Amino acid sequence: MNFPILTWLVFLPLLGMLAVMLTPKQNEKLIKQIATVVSALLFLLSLKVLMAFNLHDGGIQLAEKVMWIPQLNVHYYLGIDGISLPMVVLTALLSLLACVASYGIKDRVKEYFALYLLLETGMLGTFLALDLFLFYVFWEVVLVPMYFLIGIWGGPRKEYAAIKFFLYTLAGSLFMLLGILAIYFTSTPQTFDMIALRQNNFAAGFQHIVFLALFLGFAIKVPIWPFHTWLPDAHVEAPTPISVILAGVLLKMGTYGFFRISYPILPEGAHWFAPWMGILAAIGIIYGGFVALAQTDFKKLVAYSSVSHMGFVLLGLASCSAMGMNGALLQMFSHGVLTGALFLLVGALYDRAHTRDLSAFGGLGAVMKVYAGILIFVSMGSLGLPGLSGFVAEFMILLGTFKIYPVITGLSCIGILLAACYMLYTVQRVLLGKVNPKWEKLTDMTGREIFTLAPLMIVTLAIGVYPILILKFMTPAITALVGLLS
Amino acid sequence: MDPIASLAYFKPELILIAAVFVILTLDLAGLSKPWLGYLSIAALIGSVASLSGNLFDTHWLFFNLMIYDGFSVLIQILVLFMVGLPILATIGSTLIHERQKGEFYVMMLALALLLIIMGSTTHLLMIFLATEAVSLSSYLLVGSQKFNKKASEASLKYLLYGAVATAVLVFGMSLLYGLSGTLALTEMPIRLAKLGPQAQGAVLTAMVLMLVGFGFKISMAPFHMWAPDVYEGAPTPVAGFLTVAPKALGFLVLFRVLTIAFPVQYHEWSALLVILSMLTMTIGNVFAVSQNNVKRILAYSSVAQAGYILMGLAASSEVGVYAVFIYLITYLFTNLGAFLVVGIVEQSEGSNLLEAYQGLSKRNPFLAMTLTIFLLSLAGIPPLAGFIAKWFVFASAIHIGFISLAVVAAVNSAIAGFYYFKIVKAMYLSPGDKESPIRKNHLAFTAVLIALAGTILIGILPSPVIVFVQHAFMSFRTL
Amino acid sequence: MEVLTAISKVGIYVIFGVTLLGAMMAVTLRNIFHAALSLALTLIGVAAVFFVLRAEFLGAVQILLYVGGIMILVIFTVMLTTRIGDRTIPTSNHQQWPVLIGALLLLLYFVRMIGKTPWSIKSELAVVSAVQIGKSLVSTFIFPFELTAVILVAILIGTVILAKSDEGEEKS
Amino acid sequence: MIPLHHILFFSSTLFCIGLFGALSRRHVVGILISVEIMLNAANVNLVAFSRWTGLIPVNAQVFAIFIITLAAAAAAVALAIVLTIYRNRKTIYTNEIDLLKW
Amino acid sequence: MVNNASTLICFIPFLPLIAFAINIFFGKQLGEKSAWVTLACSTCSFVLAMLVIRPVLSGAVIQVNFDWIVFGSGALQFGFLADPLAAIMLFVVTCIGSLIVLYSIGYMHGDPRFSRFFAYLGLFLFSMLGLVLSTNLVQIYIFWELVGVCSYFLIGFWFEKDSAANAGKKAFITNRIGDVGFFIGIALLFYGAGTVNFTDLTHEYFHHHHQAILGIAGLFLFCGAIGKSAQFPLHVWLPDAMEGPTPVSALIHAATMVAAGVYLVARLFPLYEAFPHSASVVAVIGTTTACMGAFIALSANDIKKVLAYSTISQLGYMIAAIGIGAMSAGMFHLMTHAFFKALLFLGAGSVIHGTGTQDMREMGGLFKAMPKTAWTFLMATLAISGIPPFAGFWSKDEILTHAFLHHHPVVFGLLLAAAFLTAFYMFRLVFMTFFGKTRGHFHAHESPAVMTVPLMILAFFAIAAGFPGSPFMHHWFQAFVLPGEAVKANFGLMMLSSVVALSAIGCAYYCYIVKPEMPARITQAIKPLYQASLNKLWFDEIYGATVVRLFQWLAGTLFLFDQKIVDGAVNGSARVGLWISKIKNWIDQYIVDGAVNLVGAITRITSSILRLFQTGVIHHYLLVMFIGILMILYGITK
Repeated sequence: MNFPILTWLVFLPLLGMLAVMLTPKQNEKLIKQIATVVSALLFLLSLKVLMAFNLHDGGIQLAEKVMWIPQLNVHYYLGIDGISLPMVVLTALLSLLACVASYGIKDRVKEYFALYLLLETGMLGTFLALDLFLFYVFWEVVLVPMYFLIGIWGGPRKEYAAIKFFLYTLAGSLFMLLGILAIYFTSTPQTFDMIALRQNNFAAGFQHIVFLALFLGFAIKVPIWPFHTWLPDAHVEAPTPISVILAGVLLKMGTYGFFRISYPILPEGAHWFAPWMGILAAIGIIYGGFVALAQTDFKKLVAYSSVSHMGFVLLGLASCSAMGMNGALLQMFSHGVLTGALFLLVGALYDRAHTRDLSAFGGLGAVMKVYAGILIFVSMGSLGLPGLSGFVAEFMILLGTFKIYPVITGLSCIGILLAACYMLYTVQRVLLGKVNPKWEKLTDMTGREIFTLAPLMIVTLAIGVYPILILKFMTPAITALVGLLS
Repeated sequence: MDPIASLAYFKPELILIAAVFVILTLDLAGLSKPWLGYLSIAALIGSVASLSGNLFDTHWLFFNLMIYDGFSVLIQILVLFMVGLPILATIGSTLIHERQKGEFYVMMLALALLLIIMGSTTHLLMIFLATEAVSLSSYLLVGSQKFNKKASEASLKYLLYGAVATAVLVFGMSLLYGLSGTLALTEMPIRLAKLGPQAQGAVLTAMVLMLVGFGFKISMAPFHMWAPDVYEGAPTPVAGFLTVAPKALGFLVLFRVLTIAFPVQYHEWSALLVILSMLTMTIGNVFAVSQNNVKRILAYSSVAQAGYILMGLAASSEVGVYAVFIYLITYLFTNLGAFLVVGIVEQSEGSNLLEAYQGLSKRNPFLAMTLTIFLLSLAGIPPLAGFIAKWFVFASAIHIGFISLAVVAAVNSAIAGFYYFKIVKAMYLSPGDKESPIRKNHLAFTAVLIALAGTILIGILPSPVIVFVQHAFMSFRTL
Repeated sequence: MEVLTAISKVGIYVIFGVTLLGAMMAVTLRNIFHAALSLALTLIGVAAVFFVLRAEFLGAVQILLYVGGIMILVIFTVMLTTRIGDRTIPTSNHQQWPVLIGALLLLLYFVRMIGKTPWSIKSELAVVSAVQIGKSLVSTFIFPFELTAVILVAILIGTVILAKSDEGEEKS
Repeated sequence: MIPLHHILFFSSTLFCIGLFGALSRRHVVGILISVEIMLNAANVNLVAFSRWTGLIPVNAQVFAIFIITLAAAAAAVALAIVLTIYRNRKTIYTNEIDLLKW
Repeated sequence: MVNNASTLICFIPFLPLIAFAINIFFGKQLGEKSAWVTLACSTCSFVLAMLVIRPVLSGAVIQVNFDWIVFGSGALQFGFLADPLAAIMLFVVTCIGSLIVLYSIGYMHGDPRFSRFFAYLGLFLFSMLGLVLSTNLVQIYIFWELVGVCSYFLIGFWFEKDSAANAGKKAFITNRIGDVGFFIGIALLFYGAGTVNFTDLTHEYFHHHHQAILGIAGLFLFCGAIGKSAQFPLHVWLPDAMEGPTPVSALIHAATMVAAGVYLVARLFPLYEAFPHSASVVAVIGTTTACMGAFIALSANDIKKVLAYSTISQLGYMIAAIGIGAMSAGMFHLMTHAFFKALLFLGAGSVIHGTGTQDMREMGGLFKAMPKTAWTFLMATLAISGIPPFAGFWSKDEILTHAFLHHHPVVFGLLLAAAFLTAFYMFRLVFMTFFGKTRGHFHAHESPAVMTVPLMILAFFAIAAGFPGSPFMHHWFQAFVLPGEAVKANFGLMMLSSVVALSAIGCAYYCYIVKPEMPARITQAIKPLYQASLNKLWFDEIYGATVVRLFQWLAGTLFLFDQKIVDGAVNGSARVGLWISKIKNWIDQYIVDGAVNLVGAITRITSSILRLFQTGVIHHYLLVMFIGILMILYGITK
């Protein structure tokens, strides 16, 4: 291995952070440039990984394994497979776009971008780590910058939202830690190596308990109903780029945990708990949809829609079938792209009107034509319009799950209906109707904003039209995973 | 080994003894106070530097009154930081009155010596002597700022609580002597075993009474009540010292007493410590939540931390022992670092209330950042030292099957996150009234930096520390 | 001889009684000065017990150090901080009754524990002479003996810091 | 000679009295007095045990001497601290010394 | 030829998509020229469609496929399939589509979002063609949704009007309700039959795999058709959809998209044939809708609403036809209906264009002012009324014949009644609009040629489209759609239906020309019925009061639940904390403000209380120690 590309992927932002910290506080332009260049490089690196990826291999690729703490048998072990690859690309893409979207940050620029880059390291590390210890480290590393990013640059109730986010996730991850330790001590030989751990056939009872412990950690992150209450607060209060990252990447860490740890290592536990996950998923889908319908705050609406959409991921996971899990993984990607775009749109509107109250808007379709077009496009993606990525994912999930849980799936279909209701209702309240004279002067999207949104739209459309583009990366890994499960 | 031969292994202590008297003399001779401080640090470094040979050989010194094993070496190294960092931070500080600094350094050096001795003995007499001496010196240090009402009150409370606890300890020791007929811990298991099961009650009674004394030292619930008041009232460098040094040594002694003298009673004391551990961490955390004085928050937090360390002691497996000492090492840097920052802020603001920390991130980003890192480490966030420590204590509990203990600890850690972040919130999120930057105090900053380096380095590369503790444990096991 | 033994036995219990009485007075008397004096009685009683137990050297130390040293310090403290004739202020707090019950329970526990335990009593009761103590202090226990010097110095310094009145210091 | 038990009963009683005093006094010196009683109980124990059960009887007595010595040192320290508190607060009643709480 | 066609077939849907792309991105630059882009593309599609249809006419089936989704072991394919059914639809869609694009140039002239309109039309044509050419259910579902969203855009095209915006939303969501069922049906079929390809779902297949689950799947699949084809009880969106521009109503909500439901049912005809119970449900729904639509249309005064209910009614006809097994007749009616209904709408559009109103009560006597419109409109009306030899007669008669011959007397009776009503209300419309005196205040004028030319072309089809299925051509159409189906003309029934239609026209003539005061008298006489018709059987009100209310209530309640219960274990426990301290500030500071979650609040309160144990009094501390000792001793020696 000549070029440790994954290591660069993880630690390049950290280098960027150091560079930012060494830059004088006044030189905001340079700071932004550094952050952007680093994020862009990161994206290029992720594309390089994409190129280097072997499509026919369902296992780990590009692995980098070095002993880190020999006493604990902890390795610095990075690797990528079809499950993490989409997440890495998504993370890199959203990081770049959110970084550009962060130019609007006026206050404490240096700290912002330093923390932002640290966040990138944490996220990429989480998706690339193949050692449970390392995974936990990165998992927690994400928390801290996120706390600050919400807490310092957030909205009026930022402190509440930030600490709520932090404590919720911390509590969950501590149980995850217990689960990880239990796995370690029960495995033979004792190891944190996620891949090696798959060979261990743990006792059923043990798997159940540990699965629950891990579930708690992941469920809070996803968030699965009823652990979701941190999400609306955090989303609403966070600044726009951070909402994008939060919804686009952080939520995926939870479901990724199922894919990477819970399912392959504890297949018995997964089978045991899957029906309950299905039920929770259905509740989350319907519940999130209904609550979203009742919102008058644009951002909160998007936040609750995330609860609903992430419910689909969980549903796909619960199916334990190739199609459902493929769909779940695709939904993770698709939701990341679409919700990211939605938050960017909310942010664009908020920057102009300084309110997110849906009832205050109306008729913007005539004022901001480009905005209207993009919002409609993204809303359509979010409500699962065929031809856009959301549909493919939800379709695969529902189709994959239907055979196993017909009733749950049937109920979950109501979620699709609700998505149409709340998204269209939103579009109507924002874009349609008569123009409120207050907003007649609003300017349309700037070039920068279009730049941040265009890639997301392209990706959504490309996947929606031709899903094999991305499915071909995922399928071998998912097939392997399903093989482990059965 | 007889005294003369022992001296070869006694160089660090000798250096410290010499330093005590030299500095005392120089102080009387009127040498400027900063120089006394530098000298003290030099003496500490010298004492560690004089460690030589194979550090992990076990020797008995002074007619078996002293033991020289891996743990005592560990303590000797730790003492450098436990004592050195507060001294370094004090040199330029006004928290200790300038006129008293000479005596302060002497006291600290004497304490360094006593701490080392406390950590290098398995003889009841020596344990008592060192423990009591450390206590007495601590009372005096706490009260050394005599015109500070809070300090003198803290000192009095410490004294009274300590006196009662010591009396109970001594009574327990006397019972233990009566049962075993010996003062050497190493001889006890055999002697106690001879008494038969009838004596079990008495043995346990003696053990419990001794536990009270050590529990006081390590601020274990329900013997922790003094701790918050004393830590809050004590001059900040002293408070920092107190939260780490006597506690660390208390744990070492407790560990030695329990494992050497009472291996047979493992089930009893293990079960007891599990409960007390839960109690301690819960009390510490729950009480800390509603505080708004940073020093007091940290005080309760250090009670809670004692609870976590007790987890490792309760398990007392190999992992458990590692957990205890790795926790102590990381905790030393982290908690001391936090107190040092608090000291710097206190010196500048004259207050320890959360309000004084508002807007600190703007007034002094470095301080805010370091304190945040210390707090994160205390909360157990990777990749900081505190995480490694927490990892080990959790591991020890899980490993031995104390699931409920692990769960309680997990819940507690989440609670702890709340109050640690109260401080972080004040520093970063709340707008401060004042804009003026905090005055720079380079020596104190250096001390903070050292603690910071320890906190981060151990977090990222814990291997050397783990290896050291492993070796220490091996040498201890060959006893 | 038997009578003598009997008398000496009775004497021992008398000493016990007096000592305990003194102790009780020391912890209950309202006037703290009287309490201090009762403590002296207790300490002397304990010294007497030491003598009875053939630990003459320790008894002497007890009288010298305790009665002569510590008592003085205590009385000193009392006099410096309290007006001696002051009887009006209660010196006990409100928790004395629960504590009394607790203490009795503890005593009960101790008594049962002591009674139950098979103490490994030596066939021949030991007698320790002053010479033995002296020898062991400079041989086996030379280290703590020396160490005590350092301890005392340190404590002395600390005490001096506290005790010496610096008029120049401003109140902080 | 009387049996060991009786001396132990005596010392235990002494200890409990001391403990009672330490907990029921509000006068600082009262507490210190009680602590001295407790220490004496321990010393009585040590001496008794050195006579009845100790392997090397002299050790216990040496231990007792160190206890007495340190008790003396403690008394000195206590004096200094009590004086300080008295100077600062004009009181030595424990229930009035509660600046540090909650 | 076939190979050639399989290449060409791929271009058919994508040409309009190109038009869409051009108009979306360069619409501003193109201005009104953008219409010609769409027109060019759709005409090209029409030409290509003709080229593709030719081999199909000679019995070939053209199919192209490629992988779309892969999962585990399997894959889902996409592609284009041109068989007789698709060919008919292809013809209808491209032909009418092109004509309507042409018409729209005149109709939309001067609209501020002119180019956007044609972009949407392009997108719609793409989606509709994709739907028509789908090879499997999943693909049809996808395009099904896409046409739905196009319909949404076009209904809400004038989104400044709240009614338009609401109508668009209503259409989409109502359709989604059906689509959920559709989806479940697909899933059931997928697992029941293991395939969703139309070429696999043949009569023989269902003959061999006769599982009950497939019948249920058929019912669920029908849900989709109910939504899309505005069948009872999901028909409520279609009348509202008339808020859109009239060409849109003609193209989407009359001729093509709404027929997609019929097309779907026709596609799945083998399934329904194999499961008579499912088929009878289809028939019942269709018949009900046919009667209901006709009944409501009687009293509507908005010219487009009349046509909308008429569409509902006619779609019910088609569905009912397939339900009773007359698939080819249903498709036949679909085709003829597409032409004459498009013509009706365009004519109505022309009228609206000329008069500026949609209310028939304000019209009257337009025959002279708009002769071309009136004549073509009359042709279409005759066609829909079932007057021979117009197109509608043949197709409608075909359905009635089948119902009669295959012993569905109830269906036959009801459909016949519906036919009567249809003729009645259509002529009511004609008489009110084009005859009598002008009631409104406007200066009517004939529409430009760009609008009337399509009318004329469509009028031609309205007359001629029935012949392929008529006895004159030996029922060629039916044989094309469903080879081997024996169709016999029944002249008695033809007479009957003609008489019924003519008598209905007579009634209308009597009521609206001879005695204009008659309708008022009649409505007085049958007031409840009239009210029912006027209020559209109160469907909107009932849904508003039940489904919508329920949803709103659920949304509101769940949100409250989320705030107050799930999250607000916080606030709840804060309230519990109230009694602990009466001081409000204290609560605010320590509980409401600081409480983070349930644990947080409880911890905080506990902490606030427990901290009081730290009294600062040393003898209390010692007491705790003492109690601790006692308890430990008790515990450890127990």
